[in-house]
Amino acid sequence: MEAFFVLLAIPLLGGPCLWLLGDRNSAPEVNSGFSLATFAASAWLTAEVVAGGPVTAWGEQFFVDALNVFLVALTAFVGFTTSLFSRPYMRIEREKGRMTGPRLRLYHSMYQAFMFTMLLALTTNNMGILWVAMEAATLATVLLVSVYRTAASLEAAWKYFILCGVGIAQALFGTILLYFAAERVLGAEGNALLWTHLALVKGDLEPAIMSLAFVFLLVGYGTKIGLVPLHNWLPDAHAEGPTPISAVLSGLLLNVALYSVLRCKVLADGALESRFAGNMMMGFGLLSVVVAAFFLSRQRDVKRMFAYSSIEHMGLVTFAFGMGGPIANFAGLLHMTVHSLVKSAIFYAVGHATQKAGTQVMEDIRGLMKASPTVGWGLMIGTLAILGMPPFGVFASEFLILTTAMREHPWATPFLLLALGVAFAAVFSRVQPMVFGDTHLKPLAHQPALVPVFVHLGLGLMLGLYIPPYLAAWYAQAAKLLG
Amino acid sequence: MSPLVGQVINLFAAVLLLIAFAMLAQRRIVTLIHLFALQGLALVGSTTTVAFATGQHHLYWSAGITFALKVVILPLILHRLIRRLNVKWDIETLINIPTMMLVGILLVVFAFNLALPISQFSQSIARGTLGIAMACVLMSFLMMITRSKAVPQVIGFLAMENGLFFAATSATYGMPMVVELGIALDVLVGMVILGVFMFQIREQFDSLDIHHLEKLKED
Amino acid sequence: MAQIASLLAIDGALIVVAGWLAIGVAGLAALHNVRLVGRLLFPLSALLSVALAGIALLALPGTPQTAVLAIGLPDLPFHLRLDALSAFFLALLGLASAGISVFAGGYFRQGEGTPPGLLCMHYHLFLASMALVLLADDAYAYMVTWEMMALSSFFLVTTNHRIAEIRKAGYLYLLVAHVGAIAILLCFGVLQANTGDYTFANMRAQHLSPFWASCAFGLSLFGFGAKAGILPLHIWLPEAHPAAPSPVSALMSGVMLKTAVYGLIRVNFDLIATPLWWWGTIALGLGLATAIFGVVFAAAQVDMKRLLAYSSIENIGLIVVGLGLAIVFNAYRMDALAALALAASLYHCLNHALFKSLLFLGTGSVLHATHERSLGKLGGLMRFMPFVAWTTLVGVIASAGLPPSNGFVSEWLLLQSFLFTGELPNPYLRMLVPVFAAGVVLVAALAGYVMVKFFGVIFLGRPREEKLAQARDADGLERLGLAWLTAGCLLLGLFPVAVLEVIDPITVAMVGKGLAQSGHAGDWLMLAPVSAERASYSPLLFFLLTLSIVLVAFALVRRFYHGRVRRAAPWDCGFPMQTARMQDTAEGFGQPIRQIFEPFFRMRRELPSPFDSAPRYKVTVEDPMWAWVYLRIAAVTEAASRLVGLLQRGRISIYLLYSFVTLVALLSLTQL
Amino acid sequence: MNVEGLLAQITALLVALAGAPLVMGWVNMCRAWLQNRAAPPLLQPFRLLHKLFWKESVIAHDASPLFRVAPYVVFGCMLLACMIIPTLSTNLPLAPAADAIALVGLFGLARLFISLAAMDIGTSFGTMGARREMLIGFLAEPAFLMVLFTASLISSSTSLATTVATLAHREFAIQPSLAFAGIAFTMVSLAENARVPVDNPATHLELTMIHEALILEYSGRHLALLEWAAALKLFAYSCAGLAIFFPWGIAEARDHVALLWALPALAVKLAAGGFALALIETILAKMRIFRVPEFLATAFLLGVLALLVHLLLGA
Repeated sequence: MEAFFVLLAIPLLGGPCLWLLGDRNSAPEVNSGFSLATFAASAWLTAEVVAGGPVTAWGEQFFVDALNVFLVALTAFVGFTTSLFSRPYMRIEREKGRMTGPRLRLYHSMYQAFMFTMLLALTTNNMGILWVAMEAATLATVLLVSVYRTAASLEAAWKYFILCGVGIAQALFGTILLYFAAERVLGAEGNALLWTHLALVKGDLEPAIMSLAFVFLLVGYGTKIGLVPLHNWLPDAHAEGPTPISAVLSGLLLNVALYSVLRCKVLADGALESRFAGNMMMGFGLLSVVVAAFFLSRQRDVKRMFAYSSIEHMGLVTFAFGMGGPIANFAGLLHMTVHSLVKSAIFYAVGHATQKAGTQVMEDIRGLMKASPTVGWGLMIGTLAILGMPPFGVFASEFLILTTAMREHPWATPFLLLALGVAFAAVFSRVQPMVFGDTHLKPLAHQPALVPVFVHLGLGLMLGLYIPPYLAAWYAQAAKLLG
Repeated sequence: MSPLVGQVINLFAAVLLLIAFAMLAQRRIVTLIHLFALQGLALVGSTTTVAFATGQHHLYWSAGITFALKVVILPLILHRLIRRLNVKWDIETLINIPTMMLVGILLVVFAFNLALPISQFSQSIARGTLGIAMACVLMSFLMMITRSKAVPQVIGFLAMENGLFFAATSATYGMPMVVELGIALDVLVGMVILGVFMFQIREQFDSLDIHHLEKLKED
Repeated sequence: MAQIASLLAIDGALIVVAGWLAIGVAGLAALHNVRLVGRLLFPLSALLSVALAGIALLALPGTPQTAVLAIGLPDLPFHLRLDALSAFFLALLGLASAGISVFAGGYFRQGEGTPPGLLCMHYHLFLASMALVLLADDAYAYMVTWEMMALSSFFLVTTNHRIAEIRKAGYLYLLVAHVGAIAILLCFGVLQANTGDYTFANMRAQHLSPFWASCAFGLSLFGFGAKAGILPLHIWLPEAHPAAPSPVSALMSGVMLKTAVYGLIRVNFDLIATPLWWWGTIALGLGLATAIFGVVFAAAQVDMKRLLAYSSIENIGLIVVGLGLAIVFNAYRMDALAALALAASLYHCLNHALFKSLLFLGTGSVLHATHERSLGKLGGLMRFMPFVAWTTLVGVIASAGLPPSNGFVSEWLLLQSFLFTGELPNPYLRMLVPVFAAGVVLVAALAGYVMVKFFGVIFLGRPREEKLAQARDADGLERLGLAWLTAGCLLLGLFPVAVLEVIDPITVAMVGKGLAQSGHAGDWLMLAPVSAERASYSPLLFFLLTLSIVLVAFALVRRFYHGRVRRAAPWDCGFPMQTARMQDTAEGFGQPIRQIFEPFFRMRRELPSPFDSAPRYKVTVEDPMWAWVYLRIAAVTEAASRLVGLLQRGRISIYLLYSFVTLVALLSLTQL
Repeated sequence: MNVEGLLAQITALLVALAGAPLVMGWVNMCRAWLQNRAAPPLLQPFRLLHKLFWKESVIAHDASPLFRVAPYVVFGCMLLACMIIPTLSTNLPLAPAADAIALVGLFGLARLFISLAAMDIGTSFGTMGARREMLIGFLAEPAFLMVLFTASLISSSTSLATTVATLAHREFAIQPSLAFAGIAFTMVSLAENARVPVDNPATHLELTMIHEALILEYSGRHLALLEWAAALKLFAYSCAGLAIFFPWGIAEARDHVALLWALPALAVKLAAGGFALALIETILAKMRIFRVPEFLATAFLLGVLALLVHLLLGA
């Protein structure tokens, strides 16, 4: 109860506080402090769940179960490490003149606001509030994407805003339809949008309405997940915004959007009693994986490339959830977790690399290993991890997804094989010369924050070899919930 | 519940649809804003009628917010915007208007077909409204696709919200209050941010033509 | 005593693995300390290798042992199992790596890219992951260690990453390895038959329909073939081997390729209960094609390590031929013959591990002494590096498959198994298989050609460059490594009966029958896998006879005549201006092969005209698989990505249209 | 191992050592007659060997120990080959040490050493000779093995003794497979022993020679050993061919009388074979070196064909 309150109150307070604080020299540290406090609160909440099982609060407006508890912890954790990373990153940006005082003020306050929306979306029990939080997340980040005020960043932000806005509007229509269906069963009161209530009566929801609702919700939230062909905002926004924002977009926003779809899928599955929702997700997932893989092979900008890689991975996860079943769902949840950790780690490393090189064009970044072995190894290991090399967790989930797909949907495996092969070829051929070889890069003015990189990669490594029992239990429970 | 109320709501729905068509066909930005305000007004009317008919008091609040936001504030902001940015015309649509109208009609048929099987479940007074709401959403979508300047695109976006709101109020007697407040807040903040954006874009490109925003691509 | 040893064998193997990992970590701690890494850590690791080989050999005849590690997926901790097959390959790993590690201790020096400590870490990670691959008893453990193996060897290959070519070679290697790994993963996906249980024990228990079993076979052939270098997936091998430092090439070629063979055997003889006969013909065909391709290309190479790489491809081809034959026999339940073919393959694995490692290490010494890899710039090293030359000669004889070396024994066994195909029930196979036998013989003979070229051009003749006269022979640790492998080659060649007794439990486990050898075990001298009347070969007798004839002849010549020798200049045909550069070159040596097998090659020649003041002759031989397969794949990918690129042209209206169309399409779907 | 076996083995050894130069001399005699020349005496090869053994060995400055070891190894290989081929008797105690495949391997080993030795000096001729020798080898070896396989399949054994014993005990029948194999074998033998049409043993014209190029740098006792080894090789091939295709008169286990008869039988067969060889060498012209692969490929093909014909017709 209190944990919810603290968890949401800290970032909610943090936003205005940092706005007031402005561009004082201590702002990055304060930002990290708020993030740390949030992380502590999430740990508290997690501990409560570990101790006592699912929790609800405030007249059931908030709740935490196996499906979102680890996402809450993960979100708070990545939020915290990203804030650590952004300290030296933003200082260097400021010295380079790319960030100014007002922009930093905007950045820090919006960072906290974004964290708030993420946590709100995760913990709310109300499908309507979920929608509100998702929309607010877009609004919080859109100005950050354009924070450099370059033509490209403006364009990226505009596309982000319009495409996600339109997409999320569809999700609202879906939510209305959901309400429309629920109202008949639960009555026209505030509870009709509470997920816990909906889940209890999901079998009674009208299938005809629910199928329409799910389509709207999938298209809506799917836009935020970056499912092909709704993905077009994603590479632009990742490439043009500041790197910490790319990291949280990839590491958090996509996860939360996918989480929203999963909540809807549970309801749709219950109502439809067919594989309609699953098939649709499989289709989207597969298309995303394949198309993103081919996009990967034509990239020149490093952040853009890793943005496409996020699309690919989100596609894979969507495909896994589409397949359903305990193993695939388990794998999907694991993949969400590890992708978030590893991809953000990659963005941290990439952030420093691009600052060193002064460009995001990969052909101009060479020999990181020589210029700065830690950044080089961070990028190399991160890339290998994200490409599904064991013993990292990405591999563990890909292993489960592919082996399951092989028997349940063998038609899909050639596509997956093709896509993973192409993706590997594309990404690795670009990262390898960035990391190895000779260099002309110079050291940075500030010590780069590499602890987050290696902590994330270490966690990713751990999840490939050892999944803590309670985490595994959550995954298993959530997998069961997802059906 | 009297059939009269149902007829009134249906009337408002028809007006909404008509305005949606008009917006699709409209070239002048100023007129577009007027039409948008008009649509908002129709929305307020229908919401009030529903509130009156069903006695759901929070719908009055909804109507009030809608009135404030969509009939007064947003059109004002938009007017200010176009005055400040000095854009009044939007000649270019990407597809010619008769074709667009044709596509619009097809969309309406499509939306009605989709809504037909589910509107029978509606306990609400006006069964056809869901189809109309969906048609409005889809037509606003179409409008956004076919406009090549920023402001009309935004108006399309807002019109889409109107359609959604109409669905929420008339088909389901309104969403829970918290949600509605949240939605309204989002729309407002969104508008502010959009305004900021417009200026930034204008400053950067000396124009609001979104053709300038086509640099980021795969080539 | 044996009881206790057998009981603890798997723990012993794990201790060795842990020891390797510890050495790796220690290397990381002593990042730039060459002396510590070279003089202490690598020799220590070699001791562990010997221990591993000993443990494995002790455990081989015993019952399978299992262990479960505390890591892995929640319901799937790492299952390990040490049975006869894995013990055999572990012994192979131990034997080969012992020599290689000692050699590596003397080989790695400062200033070659990656710091020595890091290299030591990668190297031992590589060793440990190979051992774990062989021990793994569930799909996840297998895949994790399999990819670790690929990854650590990738870093080893790119040790000298400043050079763009080496980076490219490493990239190609990892790419092929990764695609292959996905195929293996899918193969396991088939084998687990939707039970969600990924242990090998469960896979053994499944009875797959012929369709699914064939899928598994195809995937395993593709996946393991990518690692082993089966045509047309061999493409990375000739790039990666020259790029890697020599001990690494030795380890990759000698041991790592065998893990792929291990995988093929594990999947197709152990996990799949019912093989189909036509799998065997596919394996036979592919294997033979690989072998011929490999050996023909080896003959045309002018880079010594590349030559050895193609020769490895050839040997893998022969091994796969043996496996194919074993599958055919196994499918028809001709167990004794399947055992013979399988034993031949296994024996060849062991032999190839030793002699190819030996040859690669030999090239390593040459490379160190001369800094030259190109055959065109070597020559006459026998006089400056006699130790390396003589040990390499043993490897050369083995690689050429000539008696009394070990290479001959396995080829002999393979040919023996071919001669029994008359008993096959399928008439087509009866006709087809002898043709394959002819191909195998052709390959074996060509291997001799290749090896004469290899040895002759490097060690014989006169030095083609001035600097070669400064070449120094290998020293302490390097010599020890070479000597170890040489001894291995000789012993394996001279005592095949003992080796076959070791292999026996494996064939019993895999195809249900051992060789007849075990029946009359007393005859340790004579190798007669079926019966002495049918065929027999006694390498020791053979060797002693040859040796005694040579010695007697020598003694008699000295006794009856004299031993006078006069040194003089060689016969110059009356042309006094002879230089070392005028010797026949490696290109020249390969020329007849290039001519005979012309359609195989994509050749580009620059011929000098009679009027050139500085005439140049240049010939480049390209692997046709590049153009036939890989460039096409690249072109298709390129085209596809260009098409996909059209999706994103930057116009927001188009993007909105995508969303719109998607929405409408999905909504329409709900109406179906 | 029994006394008879030991006796047979020693006899075979002595017969080979003595018989090989004799066969060489006989072929040279026949050839001279056929070409209307005055023939050298039959024992001429022995005199040549004796002379060479007495001569001083001249060795190039750059020669490595391998160069000096090679002649002994080659000689040893060839002698061993003669000892395991059932020339007089199938009751050879050493025969199980090597079967048909090992026999081919043995020839291969000798070829490897002689080629390496030729490359050792570093003259163009040596390397060229080595290259050509290996070229012939890689085509001839499989063809030879195919011939042996055909015989092995008939007798279901690769052991030469068993094969010959089986073949000798069969009723006389025209065997198409053996006919093919016989032609293949003849072609291979010509190539392997450096005879016309592949090589000309009588010439020293540098650009066309193969065998002579290999041993160009050898002199004195080393050359003597190599010449003797060459004679032994011819003898071994002849005996192997005779044993497989004309297996009559070869003694079997514990048959003392037959062993006595085997020697004259072998002499007659060798005489006939030698004459046939001389005839071939007189009739045919030497072919260009680039035609040799085609020639040998034909032999290989015939060998495979023989194998297939056997499997197809069962004969």
